[in-house]
Parts: sequence; C-alpha cells; structure tokens
Amino acid sequence: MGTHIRVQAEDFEIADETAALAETGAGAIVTFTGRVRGQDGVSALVVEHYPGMTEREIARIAAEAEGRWPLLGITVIHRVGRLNAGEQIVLVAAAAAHRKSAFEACEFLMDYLKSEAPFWKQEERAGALVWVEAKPADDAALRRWR
Amino acid sequence: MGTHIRVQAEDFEIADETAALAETGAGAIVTFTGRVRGQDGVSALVVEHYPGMTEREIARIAAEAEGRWPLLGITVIHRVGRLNAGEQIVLVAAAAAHRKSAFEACEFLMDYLKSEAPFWKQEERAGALVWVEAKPADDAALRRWR
Amino acid sequence: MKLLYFAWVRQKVGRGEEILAPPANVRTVADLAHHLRLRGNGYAEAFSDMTRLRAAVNQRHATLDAAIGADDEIAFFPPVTGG
Amino acid sequence: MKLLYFAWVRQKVGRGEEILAPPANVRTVADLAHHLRLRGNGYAEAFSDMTRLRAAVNQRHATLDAAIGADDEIAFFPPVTGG
Repeated sequence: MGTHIRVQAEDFEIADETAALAETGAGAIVTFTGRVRGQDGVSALVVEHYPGMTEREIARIAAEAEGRWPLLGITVIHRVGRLNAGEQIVLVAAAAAHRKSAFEACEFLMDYLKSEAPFWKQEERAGALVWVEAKPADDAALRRWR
Repeated sequence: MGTHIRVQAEDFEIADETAALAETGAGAIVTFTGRVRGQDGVSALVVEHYPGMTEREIARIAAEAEGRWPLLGITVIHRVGRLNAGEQIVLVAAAAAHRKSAFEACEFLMDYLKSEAPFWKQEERAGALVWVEAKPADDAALRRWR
Repeated sequence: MKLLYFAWVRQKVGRGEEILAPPANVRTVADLAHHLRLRGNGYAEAFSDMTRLRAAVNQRHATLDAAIGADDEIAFFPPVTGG
Repeated sequence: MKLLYFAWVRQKVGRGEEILAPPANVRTVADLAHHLRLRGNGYAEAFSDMTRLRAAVNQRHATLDAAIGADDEIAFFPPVTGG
C-alpha cells in the first residue's frame, strides 16, 4: 500500500491526488477536504507545525489505519502558513476495493489528524490573531475508534 | 442548500465538483468516487437506468440527507453506458460546516444510492455480459440509517 | 397503462416498454405480474419468482400489494445494483 | 537537551527552541516543566497550568511522568488544532 504524506505551504489539486490513488486499481476513493471557513469574521488562518514530528505522527496514524482496513492507498496533505478564507487546508484520501473501508479509514485518519498531529492554528479577525482552542468534540470523535 | 444531480454517459471532474461546493463556504467536503475495478477479469461495466425515476429517487435521497444533517451542498453524478476498467462510475459529495456531518451524509447518500436508485450493472468478462447481483451487504449498510 | 422493464426482466420479456389494457380484475402490482406471467414464454420466465423482482408505480418503489390503475406507469426490474 | 516550544508556549517563553543542561534532579517531563517555571516571567506564565500543555519526547507524544535525558528533544505545546 502506498502512503503519501506532505506538509506544505502550497495549495494542492484534489484531482491529481485522486488520480494517483486510482492507479492502485481501487474501486472506492473517499476524500475529505478542509477549507478555511469565512464565517464569524475570520479572514484567514495561520497554521504552524512541528517539523519532523508532524510527518512521523501522520505516518503512524496512516500505519494504524492500514492495520485496521484493507486499504490500497492513503494520501494526507496538510498546508501550513497563512491561508485565506476559502482556501484549502487539508486533504485526506483513502482508497480501497470497497466503500466501507474507504469511508471508515478516511474518517479515522481525520479524527486522528485533528487530535494527534502537531499543528496549531491561529484565526485572524480584523487583523488580530487568536489561537484556536482544541475542541472537546475532537477528543470525543477519537474515542469511538478505541 | 444546493443539490446537483446528474445522470450522464460522460466522465466527470472531481475538482470541478468540489470547487463548486466550496463556493457554499463549506469548511468540510467529503467525496466518494467509485471506479470500475479491473479485478476478477472484469474488463468493463455496462450500466443502465430508469430515466426519470433515477433523478427522482436521487432527489428524494438527497432531501432526506438534507433533513438529517446541516448540509451546505450535495452533488451526485452517476454515469451510464459502457465504462471500462479504471473509469469513474459515480461521485457523491457532501459539503457542510463541520466534518462529521459531511462524512455521515456522504456515506448515507452512497448507501441509499446503492440500494434504492434504479441503476443496473452488467460486468463484461472475456466479451460476455453478466448481470451483477444485488449484495446483502448493501441492504445491511442501509439498515444502520433506519 | 404503461409498462417498463429493466435489466434482465427487459431481456426476458424481449422489450423495454409496452402499453397494456389489463382486465378489470388486475388491481395490484401482484395481479399485474400474475397476468403477465400467464402470457407464457419470456414473460413466464421473467415473472416466475416474484422474490427476485422489484416494482415501481409512477416512478416510486412499490410493494406487490400496491394499487394500480389505467393511467399508471408500472416498472418491473431486479434489485438495483448502481453506485 | 534540546527544547522546542510551539504556538502560544513559544510566544510566552519568547523563543522557539533552546539548548539546556538541566540539573541532575530533572528526570521527567514534569521535573523539566517545574524547572522552567522557576525561571519566572514568560516561562512562569507558560508553565503555570500544566493541564493546558502537552509534551513530546523525541517527537512522540509523552506524558508528564515520561523519563528524559541529556540527548533528548523535548517539546512543549498546547493541545493540537490542525485539520
């Protein structure tokens, strides 16, 4: 199984990523794309991460998904730096022979990414940056997989 | 909320569809793409449908999803006709403010599409066409939503 | 009454659609299937085992006891396999 | 020992990383946090409430009682908020 992990400032193209996963012969590809919501007066996000640990954590999470579901491929791309409202932040994609594995693995990967990968976000509102607080709902989401 | 339903012979571009959904201001977009698996000697699928009823059923399923989750957009595209191994068959995409709604709605839509939308597939193996049998697993998948 | 057949039902009966004026005692989907079965040949084969068939009345899924009338569009097909 | 700080921890202590040779009685992540808190100012503020902090030892999530040594890379940060 191929796992592709990228942490980058640049944007990504969902079509390129799903085309690459399709080459595995997968019958089912599920993707999650996160974008900066322009609501509540947020004009941008600034994302920082822990280089090295981030890639290790995502690789660990991907290996765990691979152990749980019969996957053909995983792609995780997370952007860092300043991202304006409407821009893409994160892509998680899982490819499998059948849809149930692809759906479950993609949601599992997102839940773990949210709670374990070392990224931190600030929201920009009227020019001021405020750290985003971790949500109890994200820890709750994680518990279903335990 | 916008619902886009298309039944067509032509291929589709996942990037175009997710870009359209992103214009709703969604923070989370989940997509499912189904492709013709080239395994078990299947060289192609031939898909037929019940024109009119297909669109009505998908609209009904989408309306039900809209009632269950706070969605910002739904896109369902299902191809018909002869589709070679590796080609895309179906795209289901759900956009929402947060990921849980988008994941659940997308999986719900796929489960209902599989069991209620009037499409029928033949598999081509060594030039011979054989009707695909409905899977008990698909009915089981549907029961979780009831 | 407009009848539509899909997938192997269409293949067995040898046509995709037809117009039918059934006798007055055909009041439900099950009555209609029975009436068609009596035509013999491909119809007998297509309608021999109703557990393998599904029906729609006016483009909505319907059960065998659904009532039908002269202006309805009735479709017979196997369980769906899209997606 | 290499120390790394992220997000508001970095802002409060005023730097992203530093090299430290802590006293011999610093044997765990909790000992290190206590040692840093005693520096006062931004450190005192950053490490005042350990329930708000998370730590990693050599790029793996670690609990407060995790053992640490001179060659380790220790990071302090708030709960993560990516995705």
